[in-house]
Amino acid sequence: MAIIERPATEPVVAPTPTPAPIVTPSEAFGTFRRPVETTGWRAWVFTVDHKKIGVMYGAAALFFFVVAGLEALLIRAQLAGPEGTVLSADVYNQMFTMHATTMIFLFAIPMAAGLANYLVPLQIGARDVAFPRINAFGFWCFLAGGIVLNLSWFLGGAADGGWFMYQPNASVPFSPTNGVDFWALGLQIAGIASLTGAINLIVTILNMRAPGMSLMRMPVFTWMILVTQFLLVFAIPVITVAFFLLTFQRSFDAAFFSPAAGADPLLWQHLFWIFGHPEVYILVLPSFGIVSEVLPVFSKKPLFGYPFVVFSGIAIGFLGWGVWAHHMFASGLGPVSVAVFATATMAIAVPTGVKIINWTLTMWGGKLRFTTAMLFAMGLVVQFTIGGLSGVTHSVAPSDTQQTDTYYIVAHFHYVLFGGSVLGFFAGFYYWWPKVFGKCLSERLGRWNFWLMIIGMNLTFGPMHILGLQGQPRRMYIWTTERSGEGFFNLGFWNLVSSIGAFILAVGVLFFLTNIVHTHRKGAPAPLDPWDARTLEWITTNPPKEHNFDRVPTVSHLDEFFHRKYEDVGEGDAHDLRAVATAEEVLAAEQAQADAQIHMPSPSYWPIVVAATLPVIALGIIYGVYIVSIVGALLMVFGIFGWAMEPGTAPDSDFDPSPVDDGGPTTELVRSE
Amino acid sequence: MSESTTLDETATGTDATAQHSPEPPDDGHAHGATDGQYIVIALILAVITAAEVSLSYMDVGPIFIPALLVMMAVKFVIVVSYFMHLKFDNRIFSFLFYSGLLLALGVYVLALATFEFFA
Amino acid sequence: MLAVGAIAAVTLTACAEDAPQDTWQPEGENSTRIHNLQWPVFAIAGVVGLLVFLAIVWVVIRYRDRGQPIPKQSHGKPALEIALTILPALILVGVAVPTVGTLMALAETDDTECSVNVYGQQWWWEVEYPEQKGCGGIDREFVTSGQMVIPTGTKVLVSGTSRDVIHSWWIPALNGKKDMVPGRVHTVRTQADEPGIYAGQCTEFCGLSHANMRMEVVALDPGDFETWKANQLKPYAAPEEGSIAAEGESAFISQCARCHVVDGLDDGGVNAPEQFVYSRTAPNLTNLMTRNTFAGATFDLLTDECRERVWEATPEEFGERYLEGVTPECLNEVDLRAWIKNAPAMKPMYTDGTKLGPTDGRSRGMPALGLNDDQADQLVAYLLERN
Amino acid sequence: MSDAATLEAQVAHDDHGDHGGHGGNGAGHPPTTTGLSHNKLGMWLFLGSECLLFGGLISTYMLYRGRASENLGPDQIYDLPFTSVSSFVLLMSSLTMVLAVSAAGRKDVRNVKLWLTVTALLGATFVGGQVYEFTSFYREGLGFTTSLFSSSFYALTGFHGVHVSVGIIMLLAVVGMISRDRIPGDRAEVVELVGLYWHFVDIVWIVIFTLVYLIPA
Amino acid sequence: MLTNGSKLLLAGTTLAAVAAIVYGVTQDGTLGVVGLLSAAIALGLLAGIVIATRDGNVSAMDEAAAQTAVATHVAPEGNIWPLIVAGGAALVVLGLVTQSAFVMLGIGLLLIAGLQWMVDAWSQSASADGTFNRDARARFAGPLEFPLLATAVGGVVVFSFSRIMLFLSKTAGPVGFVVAALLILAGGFLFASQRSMRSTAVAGLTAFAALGLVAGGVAAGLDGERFIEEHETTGLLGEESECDTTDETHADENASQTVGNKAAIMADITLDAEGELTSKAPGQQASQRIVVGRGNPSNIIFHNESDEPRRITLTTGQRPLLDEEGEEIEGQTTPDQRCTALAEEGGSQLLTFRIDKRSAVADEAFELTVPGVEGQAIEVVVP
Repeated sequence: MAIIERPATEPVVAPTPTPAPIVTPSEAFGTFRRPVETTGWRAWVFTVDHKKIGVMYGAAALFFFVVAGLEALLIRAQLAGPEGTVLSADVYNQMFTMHATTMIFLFAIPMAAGLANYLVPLQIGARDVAFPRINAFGFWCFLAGGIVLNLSWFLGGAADGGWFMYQPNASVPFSPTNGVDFWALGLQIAGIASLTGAINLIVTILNMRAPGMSLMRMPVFTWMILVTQFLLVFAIPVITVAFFLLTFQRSFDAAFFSPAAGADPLLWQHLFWIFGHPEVYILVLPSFGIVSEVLPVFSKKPLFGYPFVVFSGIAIGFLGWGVWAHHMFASGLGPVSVAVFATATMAIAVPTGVKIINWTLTMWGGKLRFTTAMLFAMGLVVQFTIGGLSGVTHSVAPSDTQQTDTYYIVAHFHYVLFGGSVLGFFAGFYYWWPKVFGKCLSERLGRWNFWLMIIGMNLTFGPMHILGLQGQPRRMYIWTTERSGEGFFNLGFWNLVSSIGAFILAVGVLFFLTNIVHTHRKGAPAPLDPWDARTLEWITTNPPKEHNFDRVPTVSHLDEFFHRKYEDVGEGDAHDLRAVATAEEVLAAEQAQADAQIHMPSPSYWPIVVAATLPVIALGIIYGVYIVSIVGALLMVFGIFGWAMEPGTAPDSDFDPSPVDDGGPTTELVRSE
Repeated sequence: MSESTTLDETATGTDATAQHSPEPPDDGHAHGATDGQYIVIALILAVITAAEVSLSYMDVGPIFIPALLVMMAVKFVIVVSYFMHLKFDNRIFSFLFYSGLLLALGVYVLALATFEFFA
Repeated sequence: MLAVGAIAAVTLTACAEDAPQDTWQPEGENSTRIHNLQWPVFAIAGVVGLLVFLAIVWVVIRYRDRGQPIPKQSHGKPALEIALTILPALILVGVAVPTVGTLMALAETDDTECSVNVYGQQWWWEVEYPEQKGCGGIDREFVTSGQMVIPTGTKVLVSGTSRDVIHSWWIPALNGKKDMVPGRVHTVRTQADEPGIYAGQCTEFCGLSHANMRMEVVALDPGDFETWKANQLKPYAAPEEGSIAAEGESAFISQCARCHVVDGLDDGGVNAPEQFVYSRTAPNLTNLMTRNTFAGATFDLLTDECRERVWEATPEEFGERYLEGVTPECLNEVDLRAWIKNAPAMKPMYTDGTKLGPTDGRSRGMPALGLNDDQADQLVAYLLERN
Repeated sequence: MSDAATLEAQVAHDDHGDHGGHGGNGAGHPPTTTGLSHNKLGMWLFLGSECLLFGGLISTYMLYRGRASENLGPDQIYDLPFTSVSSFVLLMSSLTMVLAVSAAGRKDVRNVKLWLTVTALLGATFVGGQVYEFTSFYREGLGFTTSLFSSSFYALTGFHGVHVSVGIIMLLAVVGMISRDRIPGDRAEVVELVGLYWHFVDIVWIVIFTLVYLIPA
Repeated sequence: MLTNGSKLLLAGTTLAAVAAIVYGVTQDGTLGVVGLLSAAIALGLLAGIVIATRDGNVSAMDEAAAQTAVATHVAPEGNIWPLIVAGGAALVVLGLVTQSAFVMLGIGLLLIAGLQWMVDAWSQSASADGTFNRDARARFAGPLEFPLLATAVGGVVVFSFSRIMLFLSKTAGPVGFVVAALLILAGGFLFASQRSMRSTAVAGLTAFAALGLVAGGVAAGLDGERFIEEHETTGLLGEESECDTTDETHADENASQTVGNKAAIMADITLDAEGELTSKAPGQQASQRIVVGRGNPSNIIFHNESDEPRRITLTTGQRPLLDEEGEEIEGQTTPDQRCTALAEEGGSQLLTFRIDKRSAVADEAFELTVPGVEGQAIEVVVP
């Protein structure tokens, strides 16, 4: 400290300090100033732009898809032959638990969130989501949850109780490692990501639509995302209660699920499946939305029965809440409850049927172009039908007591999940890749990818129907020749076929990864409207500008973009569609009336700070060092209040005055002078 | 979750983020009750609570639990409609809150029914 | 065409004589009732699947882009939509009515003619015949494990629970599965038409050796059942002096009696499984050699040929062959000795002393006793006499 | 009480949703499709989802209320007069909260700060009452792990207590931020949102009070 | 703000802290942890100082830097934090001598004051312009100050109010509660209506009330709570083998007569008007004998239809008698019993038990008896 000596005697008139130059934020705050860069790693870590967050969600989800895929290959390698020795019993139990948990919580939900984050604002003509910083917080929470979940591999073994972690097998005496604690708290943190994402997207869809876009003029993908988010917003709190009770049981030895204290293990099953069943509709509805966007574009026909598809989506979402106990037909519910839930489960097959019929009728009479995206979409329609029908066979409760917990159920949900949401996601990748990255994925590699995946999928999961009906239970780390039989339908042959199929599937996915690398290195820039699309997100450049639309378009029709490109000039019922404008002209017309000032939300580091404190709290609880949790909670409160006191759009005082000398481009954000 | 079509509204904003648009009249504060009425509502709530507690000391036979539940529901609706302004606000707020509430009620009552809780 | 293959495979399983746990080979009244409901639903599903698949193939061929003008932008025909919604709904109502009927019938418990209790614990099943007037009258309850013997043609009510985690009792040939949840008692109607062995397996994930927790139901004619029952209740026959079996008996008391029980053997009050095993019980070995499997019905007491003779026996000769039990020539010495000397090596269990903190020192499964060869010989000899 | 502290730590992170919600977009929201502010829509949706959370805890309690070991059940332990007074206090805090919100509507800063402080004080006395109740139950032998009844009772009322404490911190922090003018967004809306949260926590207590304390086991 | 020196030291701090955690988790030697933690704290302090003084490198040679170096421009304003740090240190020492609570309080003060001092020092030298400095300070101190202040105020009220409640008797508690609430409400309405009351008067009154509350709380806290009697439970009856008494014991006070629904009820045992004890299991006829699975928690419900309050007792052989300190007294055994509270006429009670020993092996049969009703027993068989 520079101590200034004051002479003792006469009062010294402080010399008027020469006005020091105003200090720029980076000098005053250094690393803690508000981030404003738009390039480099800071642009990604502190971004609040829905497009950057969408791409980060997609990349992280794809990484976890590959991780879970490898886990699946290890499982199939262990079961390829009798008395398999690839994995020991304990490691096998961890492998299938983490395969299922990673696929559902760290691939399917975040991938749907990524696509939704990227596309919903573009499809409804908004410049960003309603709460941009919560959107960033959601992504970092998902990543923190994924890391905590997978940290268990290195700290004593992962969770080994199956993805629905039935009690009391998941309580401490039967699963002594910390795996289940990491599982519960990791998914708790990832659950926060889904809850905040859901609130964010619902408010965005309800409140930030372009002028003229009524709810019945919204694209179907946005409709399915809206239903999915409503399911999420009401399902996540139920699993949050279940995880809290599980953590209290494991870390603070409460007795919620231990039968010795008189508890009822079925309480966990109810709480889990009240979340679990809406969860599986959360996994598949986004892909229904994607297919409902892709099929019309490549059939050159609007979606057949738009209101029916929308209301059947809502019906699935609504009925999804009344069927959860069909997972528990053999768990000992009374006959009356089983009857109620069996009929409700059958009722849910009707709206699903409506969707399949409408997709087929959309293609009927169309002008089908079989690009890879179209192939994947049609693949979904076929494979999901098989999965849906095998689902109906065990909605019949008595025959479900023969099929539940066998490989027949494994076959069902893989046809529905892989055939449903994964094929849907891949259709989405191929369809929207030019919009997101500006280049089309190669169609040649795409075809290899599609056919290998379809063949691999049917070879892997088709035989599982047979294995299930031959009585092979789920989650068996080993099968022996004694119980496999010799006839045509013996377990030995079909287990081997299934394992080979799994590796073909893996090669198919490998083709997709090479396609990505190939496109980024040598792909030609995509045309503005490669597929002659129909919806609003295509009235932007590829990839869209930071603020999406220069002028928020006014919507007057469903499939607005198509209506701006084509006019029906035929008289009476004769129809004659004539192209009146190319995509470039439509875009130019919009850009001509660009807004002068556009205020975009500024990046902020508070979301990542608050998200980073959650794993600290979780580790403190798991290892019983509560001081660490308290410090983590203190930091979280600090982060939350720092966030609350930070204005959404940064005032000018946060920007360094543009240095005159280097003349570099000022921040790309248009700053109001 | 069925979105009633009446939700789509007269979107007037010509420009999503027009500069310095006049502050739209915030709907919450235009009307609602005056302070005096709030105090009266609070007294009503206090009276109902007192009634509930005294009822639990008296032995009124089988109607005891239904009466308690009715009084609870009345207090609940009073606070939600008046103190939380739901009665005077846009119908979307009521839709969002009551869909969550009724869903919770339905799902958990059905779950407890499978435990033969009400038998 | 692959999708068609998958659907065809699903329907073709109806006529396969294959894995012992085949769910399409009903052998009892209950499983037949389920089967009569199950295969029509599969047929309907197959037909609907085929229709949708053919529609897609037709669309791919007929409406391929051959340069035709942009098709009519039809937004849908509501009439067709409603029809194609009501049709599946009707089909489903048609499926729902018999479902509820079968469901209620399978939940009946008051026409029980014989009741057997079952306890699941980590990685083996205990079968207990309580004292009752049913099953031809049982005047003293007795306990066995792994194989449940029932008279043919009788309505047996299996009521079971679990002593640790959730297991599931499932004999595909006789009825659907029912989870055995600790703290609750659940019932399963079981009835076999013909004598034979009906295989089953625990089908609710229950930890390390979920795959090795099997059980079998043996159905005998009422006459054979009476002889089997009488044999179970016969008093304890101590091995005569000086024989290896007598040394086996003392070895049994010193090594095995801490957890296992042989009715009638005076073990000097040593038996206290609740201090050594977390599920607080161990299999009752009184008539071990009348069963032909051990260790959660995962390993065979019979050599392969003897086992073949019993499994392949025709219904008429099955009863007599099963009642022979395990003769010294037919004993599968290799597995039994390996199990006695080091059980965890053959079946993954939680018996490593260092890691038993959470269950306060009690193992889940049989620990490795580290016996030498002659102790093993003595025990094998002694167990051979438990028939 | 150490459980309450860690409970607070865990639940606090669960509540980030609404604080973050305040940080929404700028002063006086730009014109939206429904004409309503994003923050308020987000808050009502958040309250809708919280119904599911408390519904789960309440149904767990209702299932396990009868399973008290060794005859230390609800009838022996509940002190009805005290709990009815604490319900009365929470109701009055809802009144003072509404007065604060209407004062904020009138831009009367002095009364806003006053009524927010009074609400926080009433909330603090309610939580003080809860802490007293937990201590006396603990002294009477009802630990967190004594029986299923006690675990589910402490979980439910503990969760609610933590939500009230988080509410008190928000109220007092808003008073501080108003006096130092640190609130970036529209001040009346911030007070209204805190009010919505506070009223929600109060109506959850109305349900808990009737189902847990008044209906006999 | 984060100059190179401070980055180096900050990295050192985090490295030492992480090493301490990893060492603590992997090995269990405390020496290593203590060493690494102290290194972390030391490096942390150094980092703080270096940040505050911005590496102190206003070198003489760099004339321009000396001119613009802000520290030379603005004389640091006076602030209170050094005083509080000194107070905190004194409190810690005092606490070591007297109660440990003061040590905690002292450490708390040290931490808060140290942090505030650092932020003040940093913000005052952030730039020459005063308002910018205050804004800079608010940007970092604000998010912690507001919540911590709020928690402190709320915490004080909660703590002192709960101590007062614990001090008052069970009947005076609610009265005190109502009075406190009405006082607060009245104060609120008074201040709200008297717009002319200057804010200092309001602040004065609230301060006075707060002081009164804290004084009451500390007083009540110090001389201890009222005697809250541990609730005697039926489990204790079994341990002190009082299960055979027919008269009312402490555990039988207002024993709840309604029986909660337990998942699996093994049997209903009824003592009818004539003193007949029969057991009825679901699906079987009434008998004098029940079969209980070994080592499996089971529940039975005892219905008392006789005309006197009765309890049911389960006797499962003998157990060694324990003296006061819990050591076994050689040779003496006492019946190993569990029992329910007294069920009044028409009432019912629930008994949960688990038997690990086989009944055939035990020296005397296990049975369910009702104290005071001779000759009636239900035999309990455990296979």
